[in-house]
Amino acid sequence: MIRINNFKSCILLIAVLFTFSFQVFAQPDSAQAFAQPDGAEIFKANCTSCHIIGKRSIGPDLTGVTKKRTADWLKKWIKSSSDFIASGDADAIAIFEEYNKSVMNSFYHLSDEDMEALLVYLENPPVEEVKVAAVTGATKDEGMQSSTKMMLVALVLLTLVFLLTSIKNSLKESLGQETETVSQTVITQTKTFLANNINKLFVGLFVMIVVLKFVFDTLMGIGVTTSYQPEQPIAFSHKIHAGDNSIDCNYCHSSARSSKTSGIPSANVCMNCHANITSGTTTGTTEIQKIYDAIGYDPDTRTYIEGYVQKPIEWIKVHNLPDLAYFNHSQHVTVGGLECQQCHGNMEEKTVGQVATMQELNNISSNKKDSIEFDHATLTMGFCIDCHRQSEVKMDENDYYTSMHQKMKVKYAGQKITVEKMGGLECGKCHY
Amino acid sequence: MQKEADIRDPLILGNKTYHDITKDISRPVEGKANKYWWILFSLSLVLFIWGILCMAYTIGTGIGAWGLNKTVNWAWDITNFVWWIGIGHAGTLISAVLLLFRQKWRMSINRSAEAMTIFGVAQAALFPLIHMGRPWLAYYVFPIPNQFGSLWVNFNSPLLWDVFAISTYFSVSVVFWYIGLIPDFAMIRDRMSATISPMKKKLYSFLSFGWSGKAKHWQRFEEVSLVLAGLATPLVFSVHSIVSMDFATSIVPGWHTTIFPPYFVLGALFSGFAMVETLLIIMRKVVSLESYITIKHIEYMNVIILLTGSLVGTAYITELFMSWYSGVEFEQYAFLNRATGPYWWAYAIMMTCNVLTPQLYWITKIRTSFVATFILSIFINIGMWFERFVIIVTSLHRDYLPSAWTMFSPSFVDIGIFLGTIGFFFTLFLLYSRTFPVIAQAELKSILKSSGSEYKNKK
Amino acid sequence: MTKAKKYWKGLAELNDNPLVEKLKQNEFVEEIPVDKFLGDKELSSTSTSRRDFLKFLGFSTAAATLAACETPINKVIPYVIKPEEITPGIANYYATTMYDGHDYASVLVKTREGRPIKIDSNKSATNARIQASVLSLYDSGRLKNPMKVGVDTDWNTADAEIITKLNKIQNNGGTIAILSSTIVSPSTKQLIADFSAAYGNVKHIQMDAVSYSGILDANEASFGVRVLPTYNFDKAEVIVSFGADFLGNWLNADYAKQYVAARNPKNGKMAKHYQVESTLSLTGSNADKRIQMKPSEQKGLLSNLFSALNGGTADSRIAKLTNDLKNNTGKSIIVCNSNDTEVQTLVNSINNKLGNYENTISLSNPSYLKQGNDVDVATLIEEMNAGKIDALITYNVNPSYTLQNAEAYNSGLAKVGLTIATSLYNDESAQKMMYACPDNHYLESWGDANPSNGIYTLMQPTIAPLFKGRQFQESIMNWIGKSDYHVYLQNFYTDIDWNQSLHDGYFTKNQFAANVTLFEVNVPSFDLSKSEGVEFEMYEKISMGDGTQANNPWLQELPDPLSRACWDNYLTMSAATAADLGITNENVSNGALNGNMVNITVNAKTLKNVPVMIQPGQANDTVALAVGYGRTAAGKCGDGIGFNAFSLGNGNAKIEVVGGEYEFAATQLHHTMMGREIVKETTLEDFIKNPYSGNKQVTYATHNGEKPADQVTLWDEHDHSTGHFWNMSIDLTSCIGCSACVVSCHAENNVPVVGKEEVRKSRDMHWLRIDRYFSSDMTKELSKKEKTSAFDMYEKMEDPSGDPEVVFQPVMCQHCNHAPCETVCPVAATSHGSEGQNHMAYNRCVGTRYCANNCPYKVRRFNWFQYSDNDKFDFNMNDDYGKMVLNPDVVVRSRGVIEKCSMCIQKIQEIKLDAKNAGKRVRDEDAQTACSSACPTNAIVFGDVNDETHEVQSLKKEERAYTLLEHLNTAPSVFYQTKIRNKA
Amino acid sequence: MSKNTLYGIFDCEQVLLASVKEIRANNIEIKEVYSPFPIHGLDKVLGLKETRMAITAFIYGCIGLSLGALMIYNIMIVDWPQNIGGKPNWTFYHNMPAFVPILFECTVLFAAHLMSITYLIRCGLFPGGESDSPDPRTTDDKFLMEIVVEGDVTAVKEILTKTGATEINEKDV
Repeated sequence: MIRINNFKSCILLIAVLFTFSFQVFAQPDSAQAFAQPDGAEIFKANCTSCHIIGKRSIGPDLTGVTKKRTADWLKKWIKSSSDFIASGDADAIAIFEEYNKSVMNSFYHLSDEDMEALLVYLENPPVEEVKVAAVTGATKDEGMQSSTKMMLVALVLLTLVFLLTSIKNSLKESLGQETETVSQTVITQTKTFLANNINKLFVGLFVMIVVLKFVFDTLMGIGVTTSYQPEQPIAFSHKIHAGDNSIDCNYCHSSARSSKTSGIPSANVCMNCHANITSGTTTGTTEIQKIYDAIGYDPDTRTYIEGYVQKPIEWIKVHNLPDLAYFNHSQHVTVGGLECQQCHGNMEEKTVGQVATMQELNNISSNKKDSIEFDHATLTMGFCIDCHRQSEVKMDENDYYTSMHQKMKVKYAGQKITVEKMGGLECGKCHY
Repeated sequence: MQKEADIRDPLILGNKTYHDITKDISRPVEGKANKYWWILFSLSLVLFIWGILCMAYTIGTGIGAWGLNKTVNWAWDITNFVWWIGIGHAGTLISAVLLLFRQKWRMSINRSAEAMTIFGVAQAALFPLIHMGRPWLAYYVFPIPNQFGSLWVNFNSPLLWDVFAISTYFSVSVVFWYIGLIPDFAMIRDRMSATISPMKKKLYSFLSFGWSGKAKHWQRFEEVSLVLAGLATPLVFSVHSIVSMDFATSIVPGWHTTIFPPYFVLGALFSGFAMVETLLIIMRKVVSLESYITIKHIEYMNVIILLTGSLVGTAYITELFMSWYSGVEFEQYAFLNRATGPYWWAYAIMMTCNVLTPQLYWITKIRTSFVATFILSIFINIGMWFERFVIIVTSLHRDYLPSAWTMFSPSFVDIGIFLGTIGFFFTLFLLYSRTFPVIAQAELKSILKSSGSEYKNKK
Repeated sequence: MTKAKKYWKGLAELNDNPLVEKLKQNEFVEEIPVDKFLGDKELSSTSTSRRDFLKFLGFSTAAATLAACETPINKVIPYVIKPEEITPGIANYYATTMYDGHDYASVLVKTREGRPIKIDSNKSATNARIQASVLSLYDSGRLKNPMKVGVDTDWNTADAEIITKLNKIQNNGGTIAILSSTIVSPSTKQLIADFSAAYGNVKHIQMDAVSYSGILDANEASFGVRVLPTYNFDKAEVIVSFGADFLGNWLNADYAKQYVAARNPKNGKMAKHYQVESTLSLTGSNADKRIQMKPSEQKGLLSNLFSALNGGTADSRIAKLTNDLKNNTGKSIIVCNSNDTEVQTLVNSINNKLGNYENTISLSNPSYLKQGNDVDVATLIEEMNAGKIDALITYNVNPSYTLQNAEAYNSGLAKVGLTIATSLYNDESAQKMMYACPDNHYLESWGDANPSNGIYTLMQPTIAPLFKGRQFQESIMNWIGKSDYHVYLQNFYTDIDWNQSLHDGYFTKNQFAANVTLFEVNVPSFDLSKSEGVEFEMYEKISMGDGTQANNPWLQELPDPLSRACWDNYLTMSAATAADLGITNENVSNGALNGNMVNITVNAKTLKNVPVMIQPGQANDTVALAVGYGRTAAGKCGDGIGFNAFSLGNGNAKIEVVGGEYEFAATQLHHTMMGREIVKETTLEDFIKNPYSGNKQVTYATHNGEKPADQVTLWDEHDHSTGHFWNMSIDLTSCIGCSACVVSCHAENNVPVVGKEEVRKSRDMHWLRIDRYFSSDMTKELSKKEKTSAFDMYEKMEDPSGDPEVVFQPVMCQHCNHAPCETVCPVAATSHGSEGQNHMAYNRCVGTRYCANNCPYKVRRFNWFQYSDNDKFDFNMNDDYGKMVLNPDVVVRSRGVIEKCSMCIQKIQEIKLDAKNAGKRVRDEDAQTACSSACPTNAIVFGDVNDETHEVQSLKKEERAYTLLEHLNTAPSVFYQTKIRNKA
Repeated sequence: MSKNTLYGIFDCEQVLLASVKEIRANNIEIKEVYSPFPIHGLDKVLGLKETRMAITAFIYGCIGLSLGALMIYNIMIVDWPQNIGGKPNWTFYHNMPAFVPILFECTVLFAAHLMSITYLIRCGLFPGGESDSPDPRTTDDKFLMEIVVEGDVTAVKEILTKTGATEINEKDV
């Protein structure tokens, strides 16, 4: 047990002097060809929250919609249904009325190509909705905590001591010598043990090492918030939304693509769906009611309460970025093309928002694909650095890089150009 | 047996026997403190506490509590630091270098000199710590693996060299000191009667590591002392050289000078010996060691002071010459400004105390007088403090761009902290003089027969 | 700007409730309990964590080190309904107009989460005050509520009472007077017309705190139109200014750009600039030749000049000047600061004589920025005292403070039945009036402006009113029973594309312009004489202007470009005069500057214990005092600072030395270059002969021959050839020292204000400072000639000359590629970026200050105390409103760390990211730092030298380019262009 | 057969030295000599082996040097190279001059400390250890010679007295 216990600390201590950072130099995998707008993708990202193909949900069933309406009509509608209705198109108004005046939200950001693709997809939709295969592996509990293990071992040893002494006593009795209690034995034994200086020395050393390791671990533990999952004001389940209903992360965390922050959805975003979905699968109406309380909506009459004093939902922040570090989502999501899972783990399999563990992230397939392996706790600086050291910059897809950094290709010919090589490890890039 | 030229004056007066030595050395430990001791002790304790308050205030509100500004970012803090480090040099020098040179007269002073070293360095080490804007993050200067990826220190920085140099110097000095202390603790242990003072007995037997004075142990003892001396000697030189590099490797005119390392080391010895004298002259009275710390010892030290003092003076002149010879207007102005600028008075004090006063030691009368030596040693200490002040402040306050030129004046906190360290230093030293064998009696006994007055007179 | 930049029109997001509500509820927490430190009190989501002024570096770090284990609870509060156009974390830009009755500019406002945080120029240049005006918006000292005789009331009561009173007055046929600043807004003029239509007997008087009546009246006399001409300095070849500080404050119009355009050495010619003045002004300090005179001599000299131009003999002082003028007819400009109609008439005649009209000076397309009329004001005051005025409504003015005869005005005020002040502050005047109606800051208001003929700019709100304010226009509409100025404004301009114009912030439109010719006026003539004794004149500081923004800490701490002192005004006096009077300035033990005090009496008014600052370049026997100080009701940081020069007025002064020591806070204590090559300088002739003149490269002798400093190095260079390499060029010829960049930097980088006491201890925190050097009478050459010893030489060099040449040099972190500061940091808190910046990681810094010592440019600043949320530093960072101006993308530094110019790395990162998002390369115009974008003369050029197309790349190759202290071979990324004077 | 231990106590190191010579000349094995201070030449006469402390010091020094170099190399060159003031960070060699001071300090640090620790361990000295000196006066002014004699002790006693022991104690084991 001592060995187990010391092993890690020895490694770490020795690391101080011996470490060569063991970087994985995997083959740079071929960057995916620049994708044409994929109808299915767009549909999944934007529509699935209200439309299910083959049956009516919040929005109408879209099977054969392209037959019913002209492409042009549809485009107008998708761009901004409200404007379209305002423009006084009869059909539009009709649908508006039919779905008791719940407005479909506008999709200005969809380019014409996107629309085309989307319509093509709607022309001949897949037979039944395909669920995205959840990324496997990841979150299986890695057995008992080491501490509990140790406790067990200790227990076993104690019982052993007890047994042996009692045996000894019984023997002594049979020999007619005077017996001694367990405690006496233990005391005398330790005394004799410590009588020897060398033993003293080793005990001392051992204690020292244990203390050192403890100190070391605490130091390394500073600011580590792995698997932090506070209780939230609303029992929101990522599993139900992102998982079962496979709503795209960016639908709610909309600014992740454009801004430094991923953004917590405002109540009106929730209402896009929950104007109609008034009761949840697990919690019934209680939790959803909280949204209505915030925004002032009457689920029975399905109307907003006039002059209601709205009060914001006060979520508890899970990913706490210290003030001194600058992180920008769009840099990583849009430019770097990372998937949310690569840093946040498989949220679509979890209910409460939480900080993913290092092991989980290392099992994320796309991390494996990009040959990224973390060896610092999630959301520590080391965690960022690990990735910056390993992940390759996709130079060819972005004219910024091709024009600004073509010289790099020459400079690092044959090597993979990591974020580090572009100065991604410089203090000033994140701290200012 | 060792021989010694008869013309040499005895180093131990008053016909001592081995046993007398034992008695004399252990007297302060066994006996009660006299009133001088109490006066000095309470005085320095008060200073110490005042210093602590000032430090607390600094850490509480910010370095702004000091007189520093955007141009002069170091002043008293680093001045004191270098001053104390300098003082901390004589100790190891005496015990190491003089040991290598087989100077017997070191034996009756090296113990205290080393004590002074250790306490001095302790004071010095305070300043790099508290001069930081965020001392609670001081551990950033050590290469500790961390969750930052790992984030390391900068081995190009002279300040980091300091960190290593000072910690090494401090710890090695402590070891050197302690190795020598073990036999003497043993001596005290063996004199303590377990009945009268059991606690003390326990304490000293703990401290003496169970020393029994076997022949083999003595053999190893001597070898170890010799090797440690061999290691400590270059260490002494390296430490102050490195401290001087804080300045020498910078580009501030007046700092950027290749002469600094030797010049600082000499200065350190200079001030160190002065401080040793100050202390010993007090101590021989306070714990009555007149027959072991004789005027001869003082004279020998004075000679060294005379030497180093003259060398330091030469360094000053060289500096001036080089600045002129360099033809760099910034350098030239820096030194011109030292001598004639707003801080001319500091320069004047430095010159008188460090260059002129030691020259008085050419006169035998002064060289062999306790009173004169005591006064002059104080002068030298002051002078050396001002040397550091001059180097740091007058160089900084007018460097390259006149638009940034300004001046520095200390706040009460600056002064308080300095006094505090003096208090701290003396507190430690006085405690030491009551609880430690203040003279390396084992070594001393080994020379009794060759340099003791009695035996000298016999011949 | 950036792709993220969207100009939003209208108030949509602000009007619709939740934001406004939350603004009120969430942003202004009273006090900050520690457990809330990390509590994000923001309305919008995580984006705001960094911008959150409730948190700062220090605490985060402390939390990390101490708390370690458990994570502090940290709230995220999203909008209930998110406004369409706001994406948390992305800035929106709005074009609007800045006008506060004194300064005017068309500006671009950067807002984050619906909060203005930075002013940039839009088509017209911005000065320091305009840059700082964004902080005045968040001034918690503003008038928050309608007040009746000093007691809070609400709008309904106030309006009701006012209207009834007004009606009563109307029924009794009483007179209503509206006293306002110059009104540049046509629609407002229209409104006032409507108002007078409604209430009959209404007279509207305009006044300017610093009056330009003289010149206006003169133009009326000479041309029949009471307008200001527009000057085209760029067309001039000889510029003669009699005391007019046209680069600083004169007319508050930006002539700097034109001026610099006329003086570009690259064209081989620079307009010769003469300045004839008594007080050293910003303009004077840029002049090629500066002639000192007493104010009383001015008209004499002008008259002499006129006669000389008509064949008379010129006074020796202006002989050369006269010649140049003769040789450049039609290509010169004479301007004068005098407020005396006759003198200005004389100036007109001279300009006319030289044929400058419609060449360099245009009246056919006049400027409307100043319309104040002293005569009207005088009569108003008489009438008030005579009880002829029944109601007085003031707008944008502070007569009780700015009028020389404020007493008369105040006494008159007592005789007026109804007095209403619409004002931003409850200032000296508002306090004396019956109703104080809070006006809206220009960033909260709608409006328009017609600065000069044919040019119109629009004003739009960028944030909902912070307090219960209501803009003046709304108020008077309200009092004539109308409402909604927004609509009124839109209807006022029916013939334009409203949205487009609002988006651009301006539009042009043909306007009737008088086609003027000089009337036959009899040219007044004066004889050359000067009054005996000391003369006093008041002047404007570029920081304080007329004192409207006196409560703005950024401006209070902005050092005066010439005296380099802040938080004060003082009598400037020449060394000689001071010596005569036995007045001294001296540096105390910590270097700080002290000055003696005097009592000064002008026009029978006395100011007691006024400190004297010895100012090189001040004409002998003259003293000057800046206006805008000595406020008594400006707010917590403006009150009781300095003395009110308005109350004195120009004239002969009686000075009585009272001795005593006054403590100045000066950021530069040494005034000469000590013969060092810091600002490299040459004359135009030499430059034309040899472009390298004055820019001799430092070379070192190496074993293979002489080599320039930057090639003598021990190691191979680090490779900066790939990616970006950011550099900055600063042209010392076109830098006029206006300090707009300093304030801009302040705003962009959350630079703390430290207050007078700390500045006095040389602990100012400016990341960017503008060094000012005076020439000295002693030079190395001279001492060689006279064989003076080095001691004497340096001693003499310390004193600036009595008639100095002045140079300005902006110094920020030079971003050395061989940075001395980086090497010495034990914890590697500062290291070098591949893009050439010198990075400073505040959170790694332990504060040994070694870097600051080893920086030859002394640009590193240490946080001696905690400057945010600290009652000892009660400025904007300790104020819940003031904190709203902080830039979310820049950390607020904690105590104990070093900070310095980062080359606006947050801006660079942003434009790079935008380029990446857009998949395009970075565009030149996007690459801007706060200082370069604020510079009115384009002296500061920033960009990527690896980008062949960029201007900065060619500038680096210029013959004039040099790096500061190049002999050190610190290889800075910032380089300067030699200063060139036209000595011909 | 009984074993006796003789303690010959001397007042003067010279006498002791002579006596030691004499006794060893008579092939009597001296178990140990206790003295209050190091006596030069004693180890020779006692025929003690040269101590190897110095050699260990050298080895430790080398270890310190190489560990120091390894640490710096790893930190400055391998793990996280930075452009610090334009100084080279490409190879250890280029940047070496800046590392010399710390390399030196590491050497001394290791040599001094490890050697001292070795010394303590080899001499079995540790905090709170018990002295096994048969007579406390040996740390004061007495020199003690310990001889284990099998059988008859008189002969040995004789020699001791002859060679000037001031006092002889006997203890059987």
